[in-house]
Amino acid sequence: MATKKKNEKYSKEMLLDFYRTMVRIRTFEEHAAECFTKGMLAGNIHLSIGQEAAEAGAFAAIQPQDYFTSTHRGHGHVIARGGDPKRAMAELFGKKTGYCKGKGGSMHIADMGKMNHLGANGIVGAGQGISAGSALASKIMGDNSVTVGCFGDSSTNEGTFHENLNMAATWKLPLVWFIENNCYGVSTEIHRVTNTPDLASRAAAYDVPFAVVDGTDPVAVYEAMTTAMDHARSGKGPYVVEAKVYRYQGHYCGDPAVYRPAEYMENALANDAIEKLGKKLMDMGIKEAELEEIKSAAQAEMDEAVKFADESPYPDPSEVTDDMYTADNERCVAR
Amino acid sequence: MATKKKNEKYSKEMLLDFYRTMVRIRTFEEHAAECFTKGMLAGNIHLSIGQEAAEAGAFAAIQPQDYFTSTHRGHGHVIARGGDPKRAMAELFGKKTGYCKGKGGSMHIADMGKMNHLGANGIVGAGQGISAGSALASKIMGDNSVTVGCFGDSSTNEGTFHENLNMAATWKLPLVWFIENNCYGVSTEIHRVTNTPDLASRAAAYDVPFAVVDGTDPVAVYEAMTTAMDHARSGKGPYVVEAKVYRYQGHYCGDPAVYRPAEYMENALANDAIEKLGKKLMDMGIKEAELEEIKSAAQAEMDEAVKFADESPYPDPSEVTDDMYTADNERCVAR
Amino acid sequence: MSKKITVSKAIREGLLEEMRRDDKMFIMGEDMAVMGNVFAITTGFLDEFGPNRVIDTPISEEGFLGMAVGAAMRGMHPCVELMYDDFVTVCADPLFNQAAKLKYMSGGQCSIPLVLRMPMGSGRRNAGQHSQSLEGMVCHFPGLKVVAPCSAADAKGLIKSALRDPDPVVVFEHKLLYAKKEEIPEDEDYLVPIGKANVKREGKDLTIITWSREVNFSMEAAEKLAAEGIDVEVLDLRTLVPIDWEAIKASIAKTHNAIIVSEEVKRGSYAGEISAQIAEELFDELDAPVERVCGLNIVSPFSPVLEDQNFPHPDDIVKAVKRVLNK
Amino acid sequence: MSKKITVSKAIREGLLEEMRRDDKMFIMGEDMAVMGNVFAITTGFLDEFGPNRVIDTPISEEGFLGMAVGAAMRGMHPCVELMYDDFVTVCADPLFNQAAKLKYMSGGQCSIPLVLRMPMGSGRRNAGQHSQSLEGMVCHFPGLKVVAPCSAADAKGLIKSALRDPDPVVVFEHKLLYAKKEEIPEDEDYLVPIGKANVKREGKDLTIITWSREVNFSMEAAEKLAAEGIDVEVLDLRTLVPIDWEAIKASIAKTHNAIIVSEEVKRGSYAGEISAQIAEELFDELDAPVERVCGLNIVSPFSPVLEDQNFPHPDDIVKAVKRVLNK
Ligand SMILES: Cc1ncc(C[n+]2csc(CCOP(=O)(O)OP(=O)(O)O)c2C)c(N)n1
Ligand SMILES: Cc1ncc(C[n+]2csc(CCOP(=O)(O)OP(=O)(O)O)c2C)c(N)n1
Ligand SMILES: [Mg+2]
Ligand SMILES: [Mg+2]
Repeated sequence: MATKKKNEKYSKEMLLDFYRTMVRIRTFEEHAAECFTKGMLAGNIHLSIGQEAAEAGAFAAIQPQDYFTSTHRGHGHVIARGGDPKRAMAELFGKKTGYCKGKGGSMHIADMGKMNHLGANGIVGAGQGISAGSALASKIMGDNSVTVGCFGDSSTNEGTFHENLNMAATWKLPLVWFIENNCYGVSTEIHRVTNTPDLASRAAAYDVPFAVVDGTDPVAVYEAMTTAMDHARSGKGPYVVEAKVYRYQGHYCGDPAVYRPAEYMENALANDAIEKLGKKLMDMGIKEAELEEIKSAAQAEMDEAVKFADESPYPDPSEVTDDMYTADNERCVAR
Repeated sequence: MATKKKNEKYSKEMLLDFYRTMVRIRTFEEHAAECFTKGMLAGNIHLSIGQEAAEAGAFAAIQPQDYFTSTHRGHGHVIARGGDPKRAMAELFGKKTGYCKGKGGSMHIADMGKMNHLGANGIVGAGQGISAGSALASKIMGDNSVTVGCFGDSSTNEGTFHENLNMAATWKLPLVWFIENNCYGVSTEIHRVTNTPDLASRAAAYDVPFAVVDGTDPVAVYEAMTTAMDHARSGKGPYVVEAKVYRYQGHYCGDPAVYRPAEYMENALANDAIEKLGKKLMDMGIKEAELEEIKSAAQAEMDEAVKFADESPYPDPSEVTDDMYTADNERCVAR
Repeated sequence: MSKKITVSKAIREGLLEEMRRDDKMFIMGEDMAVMGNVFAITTGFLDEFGPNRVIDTPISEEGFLGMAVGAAMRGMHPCVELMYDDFVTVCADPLFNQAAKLKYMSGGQCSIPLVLRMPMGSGRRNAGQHSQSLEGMVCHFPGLKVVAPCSAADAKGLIKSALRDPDPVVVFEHKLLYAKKEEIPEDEDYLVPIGKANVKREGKDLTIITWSREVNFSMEAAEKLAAEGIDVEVLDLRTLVPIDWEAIKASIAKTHNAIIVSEEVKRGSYAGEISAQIAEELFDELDAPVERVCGLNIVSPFSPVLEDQNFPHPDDIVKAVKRVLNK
Repeated sequence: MSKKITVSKAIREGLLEEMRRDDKMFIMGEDMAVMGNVFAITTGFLDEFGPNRVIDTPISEEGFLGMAVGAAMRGMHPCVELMYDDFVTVCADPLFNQAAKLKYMSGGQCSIPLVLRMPMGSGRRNAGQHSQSLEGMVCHFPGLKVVAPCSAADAKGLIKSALRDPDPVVVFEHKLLYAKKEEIPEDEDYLVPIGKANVKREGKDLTIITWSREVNFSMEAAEKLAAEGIDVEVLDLRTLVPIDWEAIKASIAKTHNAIIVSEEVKRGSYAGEISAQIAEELFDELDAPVERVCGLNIVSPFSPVLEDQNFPHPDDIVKAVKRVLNK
């Protein structure tokens, strides 16, 4: 009820934008999963299905000049930031046309030029330092950008959480940390390994403000993130936002997640963000056909991305030693 | 006033014990400093002068079966725990009769047999993991011992603080962390690099109880530590105690500490714990001569320790490869 | 009597048997309890031994490895898993400055009977932060013992020896070996001693010194070479510290030629250490330069076409052998 | 034109000049600002450049080195100090998995122009956790460049080159060199190129390959040997990655004998890497085995009588040279 009223502050267009982003994320992930299952991809992939609303809401609050870091579960961030699904998919395929020329793969998509995307990362917690460092750079240079570090619940147990948030707080860095709490780190339910109901609340230890929001409601996330971004941008220092979300699949694509009680998925499906927002939009007068249209456009877009990735060439084997060093690459790699 | 009343709960004998321990710590340190200045020691030493009351009070609350870890600034803990000043001094001299046969030096005194001293450590924060692990061992074995991790203010900014306290809280380990907050990590005033007035308050992030006490009052520290030890021993999990103390010298012996404002030492001297407790004891009817007697006994004891250390032999050079491995040492060291 | 099981199953058996015989032993790591490990190494352990001895940790590697050191100092026998050896970077201090050093620095007052299992190796398309072979780095820190088995039997036998060893032992397990099914003795007390290499194949022309998955590739190469009349000896080190120098010496005294094969980044590799030792002590035995066949001096790339160039395949080994033998 | 200053002063000058010319550069580490560094490397910097560019950090090495990586990705030029190289264990991830790898893993999208200064070395009676020489470990991670100067001039010239380099450069500074006073060119733009070794002394009988403080010990050894009619060449590598292979080759082609001298733990040392490369490529040039003169395979002991056995002294070098030359 409360939520509904709140949403009336926002235009249909904005909500449709959320919806479109969420559908595009899910569709990208479904395509990636299918390619994985068919053996078209190498390695593992980690899917954002169930976390779309949080990602759509959060990234709507992020300005073009802002920066962000991502994690192993990072496809959704790329889509939400307006990245190119073709190049993202190509990276998953290990193709030369991918964001990282096939050198990084799913866990390492970065786009430092257009998206200000400082990279997904395979090391849990590594983005905490990198995002704080980017914020430090902004502070030193005096630009107007905020850096958003996106990461999962379980990464908050790495020591870097403590070290970097303490520094960011002391130095009042323009930093926002966005925690997508899907309650699991691989198989480990977060409350089995932490002592408090929420994670963002740890920010209080550094006198940093925080918010905990329903990550299946893009508007709630958008509002919290807007507050956080304003706070950080105005020179008041960091802010932590925690969005409670669901991870539909297991940890990686193909993980049966037998470690999870059945209720988890029941709750997840009962709170499916795309369905909920779809209903809301229809309540607001949007035709089902329009929503279907969004879905089929996403299908077509992601079919195209798969086709692009599939048809793209692999890197040439000779490229294997390129890009290690900016200066004197050949000698540094030679011996 | 309040403190005075509180002290009446405690016997003269107990207060005299605090006094004796405090004087012995200071006297040990003064002797060590003199040896250092004379060039009799190798390497650096870090002195506990100004922190004696906190150490005496804390260790009075620790039972014989309990364990502890220490830091680079660890001589005081050894004395407070009832260690042998001779062997401690000999270790500072790099002698074979030292606690570690001269292999560890000032920063690495350990006595796993008698003192249950799991070691001073040269890595800031390392004792946080080791103390938590010892507490885990106690929990698994079901013994009745608590482990006390002693460390300085600035070590609380290492990630291990966060990681280990979170685990200790979740697993309800019999662990007490005792922070001697002398406000400095080398030259860096702690409030320049943290955002909150106290450090123990970070414990709240893990739902761990904590106390902040005047570390120049051994009784206040004793009481807080007794509460903490009882809490931990009864299976309720960890507890953090922060004692505000002064570090009279710079970081290491010989550091002129020019980075510190003059008021720091003025406050320190105005709050000198040995003087304060001495006055209190005299108020309670103890004769000055008795206090002087304690001081001269400590002088004699530490003179003896220096003599012992000085006259002890160095390790034989052939011992250099001993003690690396428990099994197959020779082969493992050979190549 | 023997049976056929996978390498991961063999490791599981080794852990299980030791958990049953040694009540000071406990297991700790990410996803070790409820899930029973991402490679199913500890399924069922939680039920049998309970949450005090099979511990799911938060993602706090420096913290829990530090705790394992503290527990080991108290006489416990922790067996810790790091999900990938690449993550040793987030817990290097408890390993290199604590576990490795505290015995010596305390003048021998304690032992640190800690086992650290680290899945390693490339070939799984896991990219640069999940594909490294970091045994060289670990071997550089005195105080640690290091093993790197290539077979189910060795994996079980070495892990059991590691768990009974009073010193910290790091076990490198190649992820692409886990699913391999192999014969292994039924004997409950089958141990492979730490510090003993294994002549996997006798030969007279050249010695291939290797370990872990590259043993298998070397055996394949040996077959190919045999078909061409080149008879190589394959020496599986199994243990890297302490190294079985007698075995290396004996083999080179026979063959007078050697190559060293590992998946490591070549620069600064343990393969280089072995080569340097051979240069120092067996120079006069050698008919030709000792070559190393290793990874490139790069970050492990994701794309299969690139990654496949970054660790030695049997053909690379064949080529190196021929180069050294001038054939 | 030249002047005589200490090595620490030379490093200070290098940093100062670069801070003045490059406003993207900033300095970060423990006790760098208010105190001006424990070795007085940055006294006065805070006053001149302010707290945005000279940053006192909390004791949070993994955190602030991670931040330096992030800032470098944004085009800043961070110059970070780790108080002792031994502490690389508490910040290994930002160095080895991030700074070293992110350029490659992103397909070359960024440079990481980060300089990490690490005081290193034994001899100061600082015991096992404050005395290591960990250059071998760092050299093993592709993506990093590594320098280890032995003189005031090289220290200044290399640090300036490092600060201008687009790649992450790790600078190993031997703590016992800081107080050495030496001639150094006045020239503001005196640079020593990364990747170029220095023939400190020409000789024809044997090449001593070395770096950092051991260069000085090697020079002393060379004097002693000269008195006995043995004429050694001392090759100061200065840069470890990329290594100046041409210089090594040229020297060994002349002397046909070599030893490698470093303070490292011998097992897994970079000295071993160099020996292995010589074995691979210069085998036919050699008249005798290449020896390494390094530390023992132990933890650095505290007691002076023990510590002095754990790093090479001139006499150890003399002995090794004679052994190799059979004299
Ligand atoms: C330092 C490190 N430790 C462990 C891992 C293995 N690992 C990858 S993702 C993951 C779980 C992360 O959980 P969370 O942060 O909640 O993110 P989610 O997967 O739920 O999105 C683990 C343990 C890793 N990649 N890096
Ligand atoms: C990991 C690590 N970082 C830095 C140092 C260098 N260091 C030694 S003691 C110290 C200051 C510690 O301050 P605090 O914890 O407050 O203890 P105090 O010296 O005040 O007793 C520093 C920076 C170290 N030994 N280990
Ligand atoms: Mg999660
Ligand atoms: Mg302090």
